[in-house]
Formats: sequence, C-alpha cells, structure tokens
Amino acid sequence: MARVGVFICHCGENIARTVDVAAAAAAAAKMPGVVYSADYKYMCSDPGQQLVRKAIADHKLTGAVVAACSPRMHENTFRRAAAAAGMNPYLLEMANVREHCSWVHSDRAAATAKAIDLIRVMVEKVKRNRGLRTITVPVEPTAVVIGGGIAGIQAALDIAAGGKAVVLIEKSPSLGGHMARLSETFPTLDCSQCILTPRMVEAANHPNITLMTSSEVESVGGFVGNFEVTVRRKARYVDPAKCTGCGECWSKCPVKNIPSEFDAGLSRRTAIYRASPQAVPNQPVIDARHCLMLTKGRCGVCAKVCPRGAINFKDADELVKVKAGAIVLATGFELWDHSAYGEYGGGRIADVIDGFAFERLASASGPTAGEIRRPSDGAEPKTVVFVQCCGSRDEKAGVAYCSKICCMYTAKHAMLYAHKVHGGRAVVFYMDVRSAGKGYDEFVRRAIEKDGAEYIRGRVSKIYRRADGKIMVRGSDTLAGTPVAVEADMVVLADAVTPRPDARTLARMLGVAYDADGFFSEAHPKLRPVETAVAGVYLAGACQGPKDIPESVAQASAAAAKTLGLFARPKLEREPIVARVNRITCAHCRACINACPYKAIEDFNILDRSGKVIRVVANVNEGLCQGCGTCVSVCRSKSVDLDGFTDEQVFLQIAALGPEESGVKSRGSS
Amino acid sequence: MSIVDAIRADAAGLLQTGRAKLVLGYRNRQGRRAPILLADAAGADQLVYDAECRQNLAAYLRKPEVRQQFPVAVVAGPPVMRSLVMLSAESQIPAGAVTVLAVGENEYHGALDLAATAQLLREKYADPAPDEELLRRVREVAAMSEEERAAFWTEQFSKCTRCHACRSACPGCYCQWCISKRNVPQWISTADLSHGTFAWNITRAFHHAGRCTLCGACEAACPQGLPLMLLNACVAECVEKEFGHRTGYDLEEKPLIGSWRPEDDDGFVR
Amino acid sequence: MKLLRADRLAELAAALAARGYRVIAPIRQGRIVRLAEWRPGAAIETAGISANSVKDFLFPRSEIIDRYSLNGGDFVQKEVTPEAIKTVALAVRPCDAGSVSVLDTVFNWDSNDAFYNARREACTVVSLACVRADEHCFCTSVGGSPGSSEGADAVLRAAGGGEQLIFEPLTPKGRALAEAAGGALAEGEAAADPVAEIPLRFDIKAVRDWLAGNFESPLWQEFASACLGCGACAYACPSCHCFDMQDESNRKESVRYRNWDSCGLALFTLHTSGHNPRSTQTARWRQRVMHKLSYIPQRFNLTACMGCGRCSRLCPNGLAISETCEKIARLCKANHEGGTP
Amino acid sequence: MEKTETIAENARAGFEPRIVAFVCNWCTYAGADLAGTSRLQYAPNVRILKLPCTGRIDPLLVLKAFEGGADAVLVSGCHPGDCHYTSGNYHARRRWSVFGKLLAFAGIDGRRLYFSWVSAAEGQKFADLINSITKEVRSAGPFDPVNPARRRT
Repeated sequence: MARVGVFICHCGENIARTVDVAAAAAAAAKMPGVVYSADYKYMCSDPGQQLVRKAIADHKLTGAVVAACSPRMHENTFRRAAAAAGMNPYLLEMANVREHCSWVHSDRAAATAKAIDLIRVMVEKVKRNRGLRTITVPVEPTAVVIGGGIAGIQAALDIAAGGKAVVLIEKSPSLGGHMARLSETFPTLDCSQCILTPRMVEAANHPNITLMTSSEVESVGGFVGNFEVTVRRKARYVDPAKCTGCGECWSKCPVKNIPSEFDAGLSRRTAIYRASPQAVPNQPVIDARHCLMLTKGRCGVCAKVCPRGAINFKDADELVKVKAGAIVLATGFELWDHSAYGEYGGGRIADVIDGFAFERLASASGPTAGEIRRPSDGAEPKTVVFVQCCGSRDEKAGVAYCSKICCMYTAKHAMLYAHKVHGGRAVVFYMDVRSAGKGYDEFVRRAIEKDGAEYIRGRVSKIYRRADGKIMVRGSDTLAGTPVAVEADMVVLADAVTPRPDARTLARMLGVAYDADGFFSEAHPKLRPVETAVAGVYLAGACQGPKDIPESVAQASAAAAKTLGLFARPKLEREPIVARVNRITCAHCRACINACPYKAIEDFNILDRSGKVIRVVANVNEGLCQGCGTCVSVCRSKSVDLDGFTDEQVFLQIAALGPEESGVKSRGSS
Repeated sequence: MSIVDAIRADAAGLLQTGRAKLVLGYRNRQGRRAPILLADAAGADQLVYDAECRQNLAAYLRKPEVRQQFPVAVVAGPPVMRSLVMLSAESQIPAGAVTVLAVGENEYHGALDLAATAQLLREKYADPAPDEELLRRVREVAAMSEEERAAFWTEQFSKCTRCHACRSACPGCYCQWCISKRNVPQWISTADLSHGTFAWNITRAFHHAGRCTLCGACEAACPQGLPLMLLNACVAECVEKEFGHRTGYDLEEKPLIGSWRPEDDDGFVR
Repeated sequence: MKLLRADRLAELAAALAARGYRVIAPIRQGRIVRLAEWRPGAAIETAGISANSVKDFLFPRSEIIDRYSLNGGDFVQKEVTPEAIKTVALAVRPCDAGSVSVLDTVFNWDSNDAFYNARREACTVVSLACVRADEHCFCTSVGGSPGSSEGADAVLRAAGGGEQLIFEPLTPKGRALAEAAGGALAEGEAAADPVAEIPLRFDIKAVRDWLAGNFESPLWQEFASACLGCGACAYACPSCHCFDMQDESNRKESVRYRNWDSCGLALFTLHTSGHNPRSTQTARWRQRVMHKLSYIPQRFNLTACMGCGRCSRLCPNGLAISETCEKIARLCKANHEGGTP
Repeated sequence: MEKTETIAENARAGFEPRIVAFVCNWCTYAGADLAGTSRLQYAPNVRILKLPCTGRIDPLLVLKAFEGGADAVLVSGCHPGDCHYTSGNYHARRRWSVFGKLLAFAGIDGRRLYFSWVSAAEGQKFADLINSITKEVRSAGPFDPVNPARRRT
C-alpha cells in the first residue's frame, strides 16, 4: 500500500499569493494513498528540506510529491533530500504549481483547483514509481573541443593541463579565430597576437592535444562519456608531414587575386596560402575553388617548386572517428551583415567598413602595416565616424539583443585612430555606452577625455557618399535635440555579434538547444551557464552569446573544469530512465529497432537449454538508451515500456484528471 | 493448363518433393471458398482459385501448428503476396520458409520465393487498380458533416461484439499479445460500450497504417458487417498521399510508423 | 385460433410496443439481418436466420455487475441491479428458442444468476417455425426440429402457403402477449404449412461415443487446421455462455464488467504464470466441440448445440461444427462397417 | 447560427473545458516554464502531463485521455530539427499525421485534438496557444467520454 507524502511550497508569496496552499494541502491529505501532507514557506530552504527528510523517515513514506517550482529548478535538490532520508530519489516527483500555475493565473479559485489537480496527477504517478538505480557507464577520458578560437584554445589547454587528452577541431586552416585578427585589445591595449600566438603554439605542441585544422564535425553519436564524433578532415593538398612552411609555393602561385578572409578582404592572397604569417600550424593549404590545377587541371607550379614534394593534388576529404567523453562547443560568432541596412549604403560603400576591417587596418601585421588607410583609395581618413549598435538592439531589421562588446571596441578603435592619425577627428554615434567591467569605463572615458573622441548620443539615420567623395553621416543628437550631419572619410560600423549560421546544424547533431537568435542554450541561465541540457556537452565563448575575451576565456576554463570533473571518475552515473522490453510479449516486428534514434535496441536470441534459438526478441542496451520513449509508441503489442514514464503511470495520471463523477454508464444497471 | 490446374500441379509437386510440408490454399465448401491446409499431395485436386477467394492465407503463418510445418507454400493473389513480403520485412518469416504459388490477374506466375515475389509485385502489380466502390464509400463518409459522421460510426461500432474475427483474419495481426488483451494497464476497455469498441476499431486501423494491403479479409470476416475497409482505406489513402508509401513491395522495407523524413507533412501542427 | 397476415408482422410489433414491450425482431442492417430493437417503420425479415441470437438480450455481451466508488481512502460498494426491460423476442427461430433452455440451465445450475434471471423473467420468446432451411441448418441432427416449440412462450406458424401466420400461445407469458396484441391478432382458422425438411447429417449418438474416447485423437489437428482463433462462432452461438470479468476504474469509481469470452481465443485459458493449458488452436477447437456435444450433455442431459448453423455460416475460414461431426460420424460408420469398434 | 447557440448554452452551463496536454520535457514543458517566469497569464483549463519526448506520446494515449474525461487533447513538442533526442518529434509528427486524419474520419471533431511545436523559448506562444485552444474547445462543448465519436448531448 502506498504511503505518499505531499509537500506544498509557498515559495514566499510566489505560490501562496495565487494558490490557497492550505486548501491544497488539505485536499492532498484526502487523496488515496496520501498519509502526510504539509505546506511550508520555502520548501527548498534548509528547514524545508529538513521537513521533507523528517517526514520521509517518520511516516515511512514510499513516495513523495513536492508541489513547488518547475522540476528543472529543484528536482535534484529534493531528490537529494529524499536520498539523504533513505528513500530512493526516483520515488520523489515534483508538481509544478509555480511556473505552470501560480505565475500564470490570477483567479485564486481556479489556480487552487488546478494546483490540486497537478498534485493529484503526481501523487498517482508516484504511487507507481519504481525505485530506480542509477546506471553506470564507462567514461572515455578524451575531450573534443569544437572551435579553435581563444575559447577553444583555452579550454583545450586547461583540459590538457589536467592530464586528459583533447582533440581540438578547427574548421579553418589555422587556429586563432577572431582574436588573431585583432590589433590591440581593450582595456589594456596590449597586442592581441602577442598574447594569443604563444597560446596557439602551445596548443599545437601540447602532447595531450591532437590538433585537427581544416576539419569539421560531420556527425555525433553516443552520449555523455561515450560520444563518437565523426570529423571530416578536409583535403589540404599539402602533406603536413613533409611541408616545412618555407613559402616557395605561395610566392610562386600565379593566382594572386583572392580576397583574404583573414584581412576582411582588404588584401589579396594566393590559391595556395596560409591564413596569416602567424598561422598555426604554419603550413599552407590549397584553396580548391581557386587553384588552377584543381579547377582546370593545368598549372601545378607549387608542386614543381616545392622542395619537399609536399603538394598532393589527389588529396581527399577523410572521415575520422573520435571517441570522446565530453564535448566543448566553442564555435564562436560572426558579425552581422550590415548590407541589410539599406540606409547605411547596403554594404556597397567601400569606405563603410565593419569592425574587423578596422582591426586589420590598425594591425601592425595587417594590409597597411598598421597605418589607417581607407579601402577605396588608400588615403588617410581625416574624419572617421564610428556607429555603434549596428544591427544590435533592433528587433525589426537586426537582432533584439545588445552585442555587449561593441561599446568597448569602438572606444578602442577611436583611441587607436587618434594614436595613429594625429589631428584626425573620431566621431562616435551611440545609443548608450555600456562599459561595465574592470577598467572598462575608465577606458571609454580615456578615449573621450584624453584622445578626443566626439561621442554623440543618437542613431544614425542615413549614410551615403556625396558626389565629392565625402561620406555623409546623418543622424540626430538626442541629448541636444538637434539633427547632426558629419562629413566623413570613412565609417566604421559596430556590427552586431551573431551566432555562426552553421551552429544550428551542429546543435541538432548534438541535441543541444539554441535560443531564438541561434546562440546555444545553457542548461540554466544562472546556475548552469557552462553546461548544455545534453549531458557532457559544455559551452565556451561567444557561441552561447556575445562575450569579450576575458569572459570567453573564463567560460572556457569553466568548461574545462566541468570536463575534468566528469573525467575525474572512471565511471559515470546516469539517469536510469531507460526503456525495457517485455520478452514474453515481444513479437519481434523490429519497429522499435528501426525507430530508435540511438541504435540502442538490438535483436536478442532466446535459447533453449541446448543452445538452440527458440525466439528472437528486441533488447534495449541500457548504456545507449537515452530514455526518449520513441520505441514505446511504435510498439503495437505494448511490449516496450519506459522506466519513470510507464504506460501505467501515464494512464493513472490521465485518470487523475478525470471528472469527479464517473463517465461510465451502465447498460446493465438502473 | 488452367490457373487452377497449374496451382494443383505445383502444390502436388512441392508436397511430393518435400519442398513444402504444407500447402495453404483454397477449397470449395458449400458454394463458398474456404481455406484448406493440405499436407498430402493426393488432396491437391481439392484446390481451387477464383475471385471469391477472400481469405488472406498469410494469416495462417502466425499459427504455431503451421510454423512447425515450415517450409510451407501459400496460394496467393497480389494482396496476399504483398502481405507475405510485409511479414518478411517485419521478420516474421524465416528465410526459405515460404514458397509463394503466385496467382496474378488472369495468370499464374508459378512457385516463387519471396525475393522473386517482391520483384514480381514491383514489376507487374506496383499499381493496383483502386477499388472504386470502396473509394466512393470513403468519399461518402468523408463528405458527411461531423455530426453525421459521428452518428454513422457510433451506429457501426455499436454492432461490434469484440469477437476479433477482424484480427484473426489479418496477417498483420500476428502479435500473440494483442494490445486489446493487455490489461496492466488496460489499453482498451473490454466492454462493448462504445468507448471500448471505438478504441479497438480505431487502434486496429491505426496499427495497420503502412502495413495494410487492403486485401479485405477483415471486413469479409466480420460477422456483424462492420465497414472496416472504410477505416483501412482512409489510413491507406493518407499514407500514400502524405508519405508515398505502399506496403509489401520490398523485403527490406522500413516500417512507415517508425521512420520519418524531415519534409513530412507539418501543416496540421500549430 | 389467433391469426395474422404474414406481411403484417410489423403491426403486431407496433401493437406490442404500444403496450410497453421492447420488441426484438429480425431486421435488416446493411448486408445482414440481425435481431434488433424494432422501431416504427422497420420491416421484419423472416425469410432467413438472423446473424445474432436471442442470447444477446438475455446475456448481453457486456454488462456491469458491480460498482465501487472511492471516497477518500475507502471503497464503497454501490448496488447494481440488472436492467430488465419487458421484452418480446418476436419471430426468432425455433433453434433460438431452444437455446434458452440451455442458458436457463447453465445460469442456474449452481447459483442463480440474478442478472440473467431478471432479463429472462422479463422476456417473452415468440418463435417462428421454419418452412425453409439452408445448407448450414442441421437442427434435426442434434435433436431439434424446424417446428419445435421448445423454450418458446408462443409459436408462429406459417399457414395458407405463407399468407398467414398462426399465433400459438404456449405459456402464461405467451397468453399475456396475445392479450396485449389486441386487434393485431384476429380469430380464425387456417392449416399450418409443412415445416422445412432438414436432412439428418450425422448420428449424434455415434459422435458422442467417439468424443468420449478420443480426446487425444490426432484427427483434432486436421479438424482445426483452418481455424484462426477468433471468437466469432462463440459470439454468434445462441447457447455459448462463457464470460470473463474485468474491473475497470477511473478516478472515482471502479466498475466490474461481465463480458463474453470465447474458448476459441488464445488468451482464454492463459494463466498468470504464462502457462496456457490450451496452447494450440487444435486444443481450443476440440474444447468447443467437446463442451457442446460431450461435457454439457454428460452433465445436464442437454445438447448445447442447437444446429442453427450460425457458426458455419459466418466462419470466415469455413469451419463448422457440423462438418466436424459429419467427419466423425463417417469415421465411426467406416470403422463399424470395417468391423473395428 | 447553431454554433452561436452552442457557445451561449455552454456559457450558461458554466462549461469549463478540461484540456489534457501531453508535452515533451525539453521544449514545450520548458516553454510553459518560460510563460511562468515571464508571468504570462493564460486560461487555467490545461493540465500538463510531462513525458520525455513527443516520441513517447502514443496516439492511443489520446483515446485514453478522452475516455478519462478530457474535452480536448493537446500534444506539443520541439520544433522539427530541435528534438532533444534528435528525431522523436519527427516520429511523432508522422504518427499524428495519420492518426489525426483517422480520428477525423471516425467522427472526432477537429476541435478535440491539437498539435503544436512550442520551443523552450516560446513562452508567449504557449500562452497564446492555450488561450486559443480553450476558446475553441469552449465552443465545441463538453466531450462524451463514453462515446468518443459523439458529443455529449
């Protein structure tokens, strides 16, 4: 006979304001099988948990229902409390009377009635809960880090420093990501490459790190502790074992007119190229789309001049399978395409550039060797207008959120410009200046006060090139309440930070959620900002949302700490929500085997004593099963069921929602 | 040689050579056709075949008494052949256990194994002529108002006695533990009150989504004259229209319910 | 002598309905004729035999025999009384009427089934003697006859070449009915038409003797080979009476159903352990034949098969208890002629 | 005309629809949570039953819910491509596509059964959905649990 305890939380006033918790407790006390019912101000507090523990012990409860917030919030808290009181944690369930009830209804009577229904549903369920034992699975102590920018590099180095193996996967031919393209970094103005390059080299040379550049994730299978990541290592056409990076090839390559991605199109590169002089690994690759040999079958100059015979035109993509226990996502971001803003020239004005282009202009290793020259004619711009919030905080044409880093890098740009072009005029249009952070506000003030940047609060409404070549920037000064027009030689747009478009594909492969903007979703916005809802998949850097370098690095280290924590034990305990096959009733139609997304169901031979196969049935591999229950629904004979969500439990839950009076009418009774 | 003579000759040959221990065929019984399970070649002249042969003999393959006699031969028209291919795809027929005495439209294709049967179906019977009369009846019901349709089915289902003749007659119903017999929990009410008969008839039709060959055996078997083929045809039409799926042509066929495509119909979802 | 015109049976139905009877009569529904509640305007079809039998109205295929309500932690049993509407089963076949005797016996041999008895009490059976039979009919082989009045409260007999029907009350219930019919029945004289000729298909005694000694006969496998194990024959049979009980419950209430069941269904005898003493269809078909022609006759001196032929008419796979009996009888005859016992 | 009367009758009888929502744990349940944290108000007629995935939601559960006294059933999960278990919602969609048509053909009013994709980010969509379904079911009137193919009279 069931002995269920019901614990109803007021959540301060959050629940009690709308739900009559005392009435709910009284109603719960009358539910069949309930032997204890109580309400309390904060059930998740220490005394609240103590109350749960004590009731479980005192009343010898066989099940408990905590009616409080969403189970996403505190299910673990209360299950731990149950376990501490000696009850199997899976005998405790939560009824969500806050998010699903008190917060969304205002009618007290209706909300109370609903809360009682929700409690009854869970009471009925918990009566049929089985004490489940966590499943242990072995953990492969190798991490896959996807993305070779600063976040990925940091995560890889930290995991490697913890003594575990890392496979670092980078899509482009070189490590470094966006940070490698920056000139200086705020708020210290130290040289980006100077601080990053040593990390890149360290990552490439670390004995625990396997570097896979020009590589992309093709598919991901498995689950926490046992992922199988299939990586497509793209053809490079240069044998890394032979190439010394001498440079003969790219200096002789006849195709010299390809806009450099690294330099934001401000310089040209060859068809065989390295991303930058600091590229790691410092070996070229052939761009198959432009190489004459690969497109037209003639040329082969690089092969002729290579002293090591490293060129291999027959190179092909290769699929490499990596077994990993954890995955760190560090796929970074890209800038919003401001050509969507027709009023800003729609991307057609050469001297209206984005932040990265300015970084390359200001960089000592950039196309102008650090001199600020405008792209159209190479002239030194005397007036530069910086426009913040380009695409950000614009729900209609851009993105709704604040891109967070633009205020700071625009101040940096204004400062760098002032340092490089003496007597030049830097005008910054801003909506707000958001400079929270250590040394950040001081930095912005320095740009204004010491380096003379003119900050105008207001939105730019139009940017166009006048017949005389000047770029007109029209906007308004909302502080002065006047329209403003600035004649500029160059305009730098602080484009919004957006997720990479292919991040969604990756998220789908992994089953990781992403928000409406396409940024990966963390498991909890406050308490689990580094984890995803998929166990063993962690987040680092701007793939989760706009972040500056120190934040990206901090999250990367946190992701590494999570990974190392996971790897600290050789075996992992897993939620025991798995499917089970009833071998007596299974008809072996194989529908479940076909439907299982994890290939967790296989044929199982039932043998007689002589070893002869007498029947074949389906069997669930507990290690692979993730508990989705797809198999349960395709089984016609109802021979598969899902622990924790059994058919019987669902039926009882449905029945618990039925009307007070029986709907069954008798034909045989009066 | 007539079709019937050819069937008799092949049946006798298979039984004599031991290539089949049992031939599942049709006989005449009081002016109607009834199944006969023939173990002796001498009885082969009892076998008949014509358009009145409604039973789907593939249904016998779930009987333990028949399975003990594998290999067997089955007299089969195109819908029965498709059922056999479907059963094989659902791993219900061990390799080599069934020889098909394949009777087509006005011709006899000989004794075939299942692979050859599937090939024959693809080549000659890929596009079965639609049953116009059945489709007309489906349209008729579909055209009713919601109230009329509800009243129509209430009336139809009220006749159901839950004798499960429909289930027995169907080769696709091979579950020894049919959902209608699962009582922990009780999936389908045992009572003949309408929620039980509704649930049973809807469940039966749904469980054959993408598996039904529209052979008609269930409706022919129903002693109460329930128009079960209306439900089957409604499902089959949806399955073909939405998913381009027709069962029983491929031994490696994946189940319709239990597979998916990203471009599946999404229009009904809010 | 009470008479009515054969084509005015509906008027009799109307008269009885007006007197508060629920009239059950053979009525066409789609492709089949079933016994169903007569409604004004419905034609009564007496030519053939209905797909279902009187059993449906005495022992319904599903009925609630108990109810419990849940109040807090306690169950409270609610009284359930059988729904017994004053009913007349009009123009049913003599084999139907005869089956009522079997049902009366099995529902009262050890305890009295209140639900059955209440309905039985409220039901008046009016059979219609058969002037035609089809190839499935074999009542004469199991001790019945097309003109039998066994089990009936009144009998209708065709007269005047089918023009008229003679109404012949046999019991007080039958007489009460005649009274209730009022003007629908007229006084007059007519000579009854001859009843149908139904040839004797087998010697029931020989069959019984064989059954008594041949539980293990390998022939059962052949007899049952075409059976696919549905319950259609049992559910159509006027005298099959096996049932299953099932509790179904919702939040507030549990109801106990009594539903028809059939020995032909594989799960009929399945034990909780998983063991099934009748694990094959062969064993199940044997049970059906044995129960009707051996066990019940031994126990009650009754034959539980009425020879109505319903099972053989509707069996999708051409099984017929008569065919099994004929095979047995032929075998017995051959054995007898061959000199072996 | 007829419909208006039904609505009026139901309003008079104080008919409050019972709507059972089978939702997946990862998207719609979380979307309903978000509606809560965003304090979006919606009709109190829905009762959520959480399952891991729409893949787990057997169509026959809908029949059970009707038998259990629901006036309407909502099935909701992750948008195509977003399934936590990669494909449970695709499996579900195919099943519902067939099952919904079968139920409609068998005489179940279209206002009894709803499918939706509600992501963890769509709290507003969840609230709007519940409001619009509640309104539609109110107009459809109470459901007869004894006889799923017929409306209670």
